[in-house]
Amino acid sequence: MDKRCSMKEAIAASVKTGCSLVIDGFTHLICFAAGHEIIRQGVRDLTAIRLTPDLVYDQLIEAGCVKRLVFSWAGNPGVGSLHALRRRSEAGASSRIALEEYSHFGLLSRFLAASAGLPFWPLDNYAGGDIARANPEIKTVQCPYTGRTLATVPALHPDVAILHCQRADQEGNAQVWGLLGSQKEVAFAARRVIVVAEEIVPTEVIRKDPNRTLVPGIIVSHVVHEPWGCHPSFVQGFHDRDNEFYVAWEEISRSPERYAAYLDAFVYGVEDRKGYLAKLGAGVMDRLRAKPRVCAGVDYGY
Amino acid sequence: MDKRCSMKEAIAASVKTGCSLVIDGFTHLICFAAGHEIIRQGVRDLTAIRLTPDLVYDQLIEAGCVKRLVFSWAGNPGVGSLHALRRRSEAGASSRIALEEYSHFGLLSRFLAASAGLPFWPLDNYAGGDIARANPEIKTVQCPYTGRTLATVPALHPDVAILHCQRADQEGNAQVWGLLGSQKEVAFAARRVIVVAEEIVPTEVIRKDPNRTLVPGIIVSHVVHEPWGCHPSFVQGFHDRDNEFYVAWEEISRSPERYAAYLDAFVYGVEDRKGYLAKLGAGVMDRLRAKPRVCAGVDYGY
Amino acid sequence: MASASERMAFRAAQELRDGDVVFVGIGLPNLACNLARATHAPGLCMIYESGAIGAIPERLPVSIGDPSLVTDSLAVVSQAEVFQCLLQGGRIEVGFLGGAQVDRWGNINTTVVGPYENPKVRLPGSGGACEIAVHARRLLLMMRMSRRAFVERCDFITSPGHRMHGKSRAELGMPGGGPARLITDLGVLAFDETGEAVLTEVYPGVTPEEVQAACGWPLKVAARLETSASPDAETLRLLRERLDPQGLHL
Amino acid sequence: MASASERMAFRAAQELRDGDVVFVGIGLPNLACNLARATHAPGLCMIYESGAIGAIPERLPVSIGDPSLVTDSLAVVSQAEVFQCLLQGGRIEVGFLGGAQVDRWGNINTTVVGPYENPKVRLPGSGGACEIAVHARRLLLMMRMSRRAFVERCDFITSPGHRMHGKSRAELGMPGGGPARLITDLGVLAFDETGEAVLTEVYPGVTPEEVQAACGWPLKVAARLETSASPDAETLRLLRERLDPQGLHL
Repeated sequence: MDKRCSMKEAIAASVKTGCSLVIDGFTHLICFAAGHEIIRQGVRDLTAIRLTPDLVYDQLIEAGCVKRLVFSWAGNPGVGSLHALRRRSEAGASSRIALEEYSHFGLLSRFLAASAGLPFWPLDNYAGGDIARANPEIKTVQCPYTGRTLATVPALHPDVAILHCQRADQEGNAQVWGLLGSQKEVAFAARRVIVVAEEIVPTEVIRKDPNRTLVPGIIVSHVVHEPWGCHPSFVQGFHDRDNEFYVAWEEISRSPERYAAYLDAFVYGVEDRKGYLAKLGAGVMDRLRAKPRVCAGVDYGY
Repeated sequence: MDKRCSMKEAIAASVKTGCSLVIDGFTHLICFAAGHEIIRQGVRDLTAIRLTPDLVYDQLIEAGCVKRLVFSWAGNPGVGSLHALRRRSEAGASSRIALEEYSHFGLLSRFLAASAGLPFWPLDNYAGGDIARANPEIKTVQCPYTGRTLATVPALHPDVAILHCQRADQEGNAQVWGLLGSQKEVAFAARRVIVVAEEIVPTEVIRKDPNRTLVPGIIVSHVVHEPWGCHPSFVQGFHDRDNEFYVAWEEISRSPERYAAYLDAFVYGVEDRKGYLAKLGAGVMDRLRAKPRVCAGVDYGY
Repeated sequence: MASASERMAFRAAQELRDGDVVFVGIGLPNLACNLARATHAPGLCMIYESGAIGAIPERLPVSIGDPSLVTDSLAVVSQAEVFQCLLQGGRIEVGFLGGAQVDRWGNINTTVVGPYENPKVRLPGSGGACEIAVHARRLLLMMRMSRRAFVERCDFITSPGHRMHGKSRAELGMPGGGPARLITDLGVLAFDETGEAVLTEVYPGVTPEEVQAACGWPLKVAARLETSASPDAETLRLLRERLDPQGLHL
Repeated sequence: MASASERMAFRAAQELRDGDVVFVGIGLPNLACNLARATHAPGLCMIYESGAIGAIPERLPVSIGDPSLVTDSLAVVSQAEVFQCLLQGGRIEVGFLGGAQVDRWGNINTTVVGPYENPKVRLPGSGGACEIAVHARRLLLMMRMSRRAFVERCDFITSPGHRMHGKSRAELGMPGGGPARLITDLGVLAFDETGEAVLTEVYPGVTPEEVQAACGWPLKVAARLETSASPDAETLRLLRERLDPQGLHL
């Protein structure tokens, strides 16, 4: 079944006001294009879930799309803060955002439980500290063999997962290399999966190297072809992380005015990702384009 | 650290009388060479653990190495029975072997628990049937969120895991493609890991395609170079499964005399794997050698 | 004239819908799936417990882990992922099972004949059968009928059906749908609302009395007993010449 | 003359042994590991929470998920494997942590300044810090000293040290060894058998009084206070010219 559609169509069909959402990818493969389209479509009251709410989640927050944030580390990695989030979570904030907070392993475990079809997941964690005290979703269970007390988290089934990959076929069989994040666990946890691909390839390309398939098409609803959809995040083998942008963002995002101007120019002011890239400019893309480091293939013969 | 040694050395250093052992690989990558060396070294009282005790486990049983078998499916796939095992587990058997029995997912879950450093693993299984009634290791736990009762199995840390792979470097960074079995889970569950490789490659080869690494060298104790060490099992990209041998085995293994003659010729009667292959003959190896089906590489550049 | 195996493969194929995700074993289930893919269900996705997803083997696989299932498949994943995410995660629509014994509730025994501690015959055990029976949304059982196989009570319940030791799936909170059809060499049994097998179809020329004679419990028979369609010449040619040319399973 | 950052990186490197499997963060811990690898511990294996094992980046990574950590690494694995098999599985010898607040038990706060429900400053949160603190066999804390950072009581315990809300690690059954050293810009603190931080080393020219002045609790001082070795010229050259030529972290 050909599941290809535009980003506009995929978001309109899947990301509804009030739903829960993961745009996954750990540093790598964060689909900014999807976040921007959600902002443009004016979706509201999202439960936004992600281990590391990156700049794109901060933009969703600034644009007023997010009611609740479920996360484990919120910052601009190696640079500074997520300022929209800070403005809405520190003392005196008028429109406070609801926060539900884990450690990385805790939130990951919620995906693991859901991906495995179990109602909870046990982990050896949280003893003594304050994370479990601050989050009533974290409970405990006793090991039936040793009597030890372990922490638990409940399964989390996001309504929608958006996963960027290097390549996919039209049915959504998605291949990824480099950092894998929690993409597989999120895909199996979610009720609906949108695969966004840097390249759409014939199914034969997928079949030539089946061990590279991270997400099988049988659990995918929509397939979107969106090259450079991850900028300023990166896609191994395609383009580098735009570290300059991440650094510059600190200043932009500190000021509500500059933040608004950025969103006006790069999100509201463009029709789609093509418009964004035109505004970004060929110079930036040339600077970030990957220098090839192609590995050898392996033999699947018998 | 260079961890290379001969199969003889790896087995002598690791597989002791009374220890627990997994030779993993699901149909694919079953290291018969290791099993034969264990038989030659006269190891006794093994707790032999494997989802599918294949011919090599039956041979360990026939040779008197095994005290206890932990398993989930015991047969000659698509052909018939494991006759040494049947002779020692049916009514009237004089030297009865101890059996500890799960379903595939149950035994796998024991490895999952151990690999994750947890004392137990929950699974939604065994309700109503007799597997849990026959095995007191299977218990239950209550979900702290839903109150549902789930089955549990306890962590299983084998003393030794033996894993065959297509290629490894001298530190034991092991790359595998094709069927993965429960190799990764077993490796992380075990106290000691022996990696057996069809090819030993420079570390640079591993580093060119890091997503292919199934078992990192940091958890590996010994590295053995043993080409064709899996016959009659197979190695994707190297040689096919010897289905003719699996079929012929049914008749050989039915008769204790023919079984003994086989072990005399192909196990006791040879010094090592080289001797086995010399006896097997170039004709069989030519028949089984894989016809190449090399996939394209991917780009790790940035 | 179709053989019993051909009838069973053909009848099982009728239960498969285009797009179904099927957990396949070796033998007749594999043939049934390949037949469905070659005819009315080209989008059937076959998953093997060895980890191959969307396999299109160039030869008939002898074992569930044949290398031909890997080459050109859509994905190869670990067995942990197969059992945990695909099966327990509720992603499998159809599972296939057979065994040495079946009872009226569709419970299957592949573990022992005789008492567990001192068996007359030691069978292979569960493998993935128990979890397939627990989790597949629809379970298709395929077994040849005899009073030795169709028993009043299984010596051991390896894979649960609709009612085990007096408890229903619902009472036990089991996720999958349980046995949908029991496809035999004489006819087809469905399961009524109590979970008991009911003969609903017989193959042409087979009488309900013959079916009862091969069954170890008093068989319920549907008020309107159908006659199963037979595979036509084209289907038989497909089965014999393309799908199992060596006659491994037919 | 070494800067405070250079001293800290140098001192932390001394804690690393050849062959150690280290869970690394960005910044000074990364530099300390690279220094150890370039000098006495060439077999150090660096693991990043992003999934890269045995990385040898050609450039200094800006984030923990930099593409340079992937290219030419020994393995890239999912984060589930990192946290579940490597960390919780007990495979990590050394972990590094820092934070906004630390107390005398080595508890670390990276969550909030002020009350959790109504914070003065919202910090990034745990990330993987909590599980590193729970599971690493040896934990190295690296923090610059000030009374604002070295506090009588953390506003929030994100990552447990040796004693939390009156309970010891042993009482709580925690697997890892807890903080081994607290490496600061003035000196080094170890932890005594009660789990309390004890000043054991000062950098050349620093007095215990200066250290106390930067610490929010009455500091235990070892009977025999050592002076930390300073990085020699060759080490400084290595740090400045090869390991952090752009001065990102020094």
